[in-house]
Amino acid sequence: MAEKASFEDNMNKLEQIVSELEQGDIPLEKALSEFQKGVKLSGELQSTLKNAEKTLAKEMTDDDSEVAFEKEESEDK
Amino acid sequence: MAEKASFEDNMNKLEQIVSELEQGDIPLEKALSEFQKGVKLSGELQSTLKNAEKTLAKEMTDDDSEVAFEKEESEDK
Amino acid sequence: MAEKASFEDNMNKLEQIVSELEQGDIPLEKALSEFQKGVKLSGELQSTLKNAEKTLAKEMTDDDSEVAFEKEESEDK
Amino acid sequence: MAEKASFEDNMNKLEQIVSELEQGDIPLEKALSEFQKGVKLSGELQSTLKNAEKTLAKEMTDDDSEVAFEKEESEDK
Amino acid sequence: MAEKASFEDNMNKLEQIVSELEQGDIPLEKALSEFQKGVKLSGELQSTLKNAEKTLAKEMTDDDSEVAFEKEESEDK
Amino acid sequence: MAEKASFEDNMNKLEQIVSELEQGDIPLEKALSEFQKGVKLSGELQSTLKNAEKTLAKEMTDDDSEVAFEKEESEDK
Amino acid sequence: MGNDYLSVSDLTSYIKKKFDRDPYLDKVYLTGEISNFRLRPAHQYFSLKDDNAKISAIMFKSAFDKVKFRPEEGMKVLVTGRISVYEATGNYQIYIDHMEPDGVGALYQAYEQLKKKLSAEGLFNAPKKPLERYPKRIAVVTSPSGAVIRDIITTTRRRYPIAQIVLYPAVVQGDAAASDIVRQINRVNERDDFDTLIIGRGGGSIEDLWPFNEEIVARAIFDSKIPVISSVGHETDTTIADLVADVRAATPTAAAELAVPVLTDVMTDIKNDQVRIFNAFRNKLNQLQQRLAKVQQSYIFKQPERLYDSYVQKIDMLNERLTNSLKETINQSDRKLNDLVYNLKINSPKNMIKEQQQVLQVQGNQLKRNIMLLIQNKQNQLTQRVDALDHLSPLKVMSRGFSFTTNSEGKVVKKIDDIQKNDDIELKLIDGYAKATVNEVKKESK
Repeated sequence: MAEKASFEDNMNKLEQIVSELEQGDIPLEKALSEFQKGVKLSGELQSTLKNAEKTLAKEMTDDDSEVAFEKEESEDK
Repeated sequence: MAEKASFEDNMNKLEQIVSELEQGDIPLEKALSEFQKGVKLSGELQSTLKNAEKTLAKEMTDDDSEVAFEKEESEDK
Repeated sequence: MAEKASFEDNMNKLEQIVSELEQGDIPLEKALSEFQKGVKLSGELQSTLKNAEKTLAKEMTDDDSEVAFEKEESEDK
Repeated sequence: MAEKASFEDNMNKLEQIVSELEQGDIPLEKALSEFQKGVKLSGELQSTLKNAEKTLAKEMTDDDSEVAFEKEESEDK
Repeated sequence: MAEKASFEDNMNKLEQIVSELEQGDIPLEKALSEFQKGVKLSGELQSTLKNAEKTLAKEMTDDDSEVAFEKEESEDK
Repeated sequence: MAEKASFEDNMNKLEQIVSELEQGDIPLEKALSEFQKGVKLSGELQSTLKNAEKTLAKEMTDDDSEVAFEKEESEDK
Repeated sequence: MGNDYLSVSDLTSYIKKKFDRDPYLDKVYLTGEISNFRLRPAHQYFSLKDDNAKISAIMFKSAFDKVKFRPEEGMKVLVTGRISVYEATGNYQIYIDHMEPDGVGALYQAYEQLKKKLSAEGLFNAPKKPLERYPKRIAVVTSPSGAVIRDIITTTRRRYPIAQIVLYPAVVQGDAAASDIVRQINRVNERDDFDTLIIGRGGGSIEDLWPFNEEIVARAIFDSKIPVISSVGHETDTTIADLVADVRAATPTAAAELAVPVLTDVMTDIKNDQVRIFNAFRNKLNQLQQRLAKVQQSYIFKQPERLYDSYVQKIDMLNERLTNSLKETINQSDRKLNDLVYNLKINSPKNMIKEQQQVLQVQGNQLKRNIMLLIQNKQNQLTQRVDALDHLSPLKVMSRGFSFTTNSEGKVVKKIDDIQKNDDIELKLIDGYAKATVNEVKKESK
């Protein structure tokens, strides 16, 4: 279900966590778990971005040789 | 069914995608998928143009030897 | 039935197609199909002309016997 | 029945055909058939004239040898 | 008798043919037949004159018999 | 059950002990035990913090090598 | 006396008018003897007289030219004319318009009368029969012995020897002549093998020529089916026969010349006609040949490809335009597509990803910093408390040499009463403890 959360949603959640941590008056354990959540989120976001980058990179490469591009594209479907 | 969409329809779709991307305030995933759609569309458009060019080139070559030309043409149909 | 269309009819059709294409604001697929129609028409026109040429050439060859005839006559004089 | 058309009629027809063809604004098929008619007419006219000339030549030869002429004449009677 | 009477007629006919032919505005076929008629007529006329015998003057007696007159006449001289 | 007590609870408890000790009118023995409790508490707190720091350190290290991070992440799932 | 005197002129003029108005004096038939005649170049002035009287006569040139004899002094003549007065001399005189010798006067009168009659009947003006141009047989009614037949035969032989001359001998003088001539004319007309009839007689007096002035002869000539040439007398003589005949010849030779053509001329004519026919027909053929040649010279026949040349060019042009326009359409689309693709690439989410990566980086760093700060904070709090605890540590008191004692139960021994002899106690010092046994217990009072 985490997949359904959009990149922007997760980004917002991360921001919230950061600002919560910034306020500083939260219990340590909570802070820790929030932090971990944040790390996880940022990891996920990072990975989303990486995938996007990879996809883009791939598109870009494929773009030069269209046949290959089209093949892959049709495989994607 | 994508074949039925005319070149100009696809061109317009591509244009729309590009202008959406240019506005820039769309979510990343949407941007990605739109971009991919755009790439796919541009691929199709390019291939359509390539085919048109091939047709043109063929007709022009055939134009010199008319008998051959007429035969081919009737085969095309 | 295409045979029944007169040379001039086909010529006019071809001209119409060309001027349509030259106006330039027609969809690519339409342009392509019009172009092919045009190429087919011009092929037919050219073949009609070829036949006309052959017919004329034949008449002329037949006609040569007359020239020869005239030569004889002028020798008589 | 074409035999019945007089030399002058055919000449007029031929002249008309030629001037029509020279004006040049007649459809190709018509031009072709007119041309063929013209060639045929001109051949017929030429041959008619040839025959007339032969007749003339023969009479003149006969005229030179009056004895022969008279013989023929008396045979005619 | 018709033959005899027709010399002048034939002369007239011949003259008529000549003037018709010289006027020049008769159809070729007519001209040809006139020409042939004229040649034949002139031949006949010439031959008629050639074949006619020189005659001696005669005297018609009261009992309707023609007797030579020339002798008498030459005796008179 | 001491584990369940949050870092902040313990922090509060420690504070209480300190303030009790500051009042000074408690028997030495009590003071000693309170003090010892306090020492124990502070030990625990310190250790909690150490652990938290370790955890952090670990997260921090992992963060530098993203592949590893991602693996972990995907393993987390 | 009031008498009016006339002038001579007035009187003479009066008398002249009287003469001129008199119907009897307008045309007078007069016979007399010529007197005082002398031939003058133009008008003739002489007198006419008989035994008892004399009259002046004048004959103007126009009238005198018609006189067929030469007037002589003393010659009896018959004249017609009008009587008028010559005012200058006051003489009356006869203006003669016709004069002929007297003696034939009766015949002449008969001639005039017949002429008038036949003229009135229209015999002279009736349409003349055309002569046969190429006669085969010519009948000649004349005297077998005269020069007439001889001249005709000679001339005909010379000109047209193939014509048969047949003489119908006739008496041409005397009382029997007229009826004989008529008989022969009729005989000729009974046959139908004659083309021309010549009636002739040599010259002579009016009496000699008279048969040809007779009515029966005139009518026979007029009735003849065969055209008649008449040659009677000399050129100056005009007989009724001459007037009725279809043609009048001055002489027999002339008659023959009228009757027949010249054979060689005819031959030449025919020959000429023949040449003309050939020429005319040749011209005709040449004309037509030229006309035909002109048409055949048309570029239509010389270069028939010109009939469709323009089409060939047009089709080539259209083909070129066709391909060019498609090329243009493709190029336009291509350009537009390239622009779009370019813009697509420019606007690819790559930048967005980069941005987001930066944002993420910042957030990640913030996250780390924040958690570290938080922990630091907690650490600080803890350290503070630990320090405070330290300050309050009872161990500090002990470090000055104090110690406390606990019993075996671990309870702090505060009062002496809390222990007894031989209790095991423990002495807590700052840096350790010592186990001891109570040797003595002594309570002190305060």
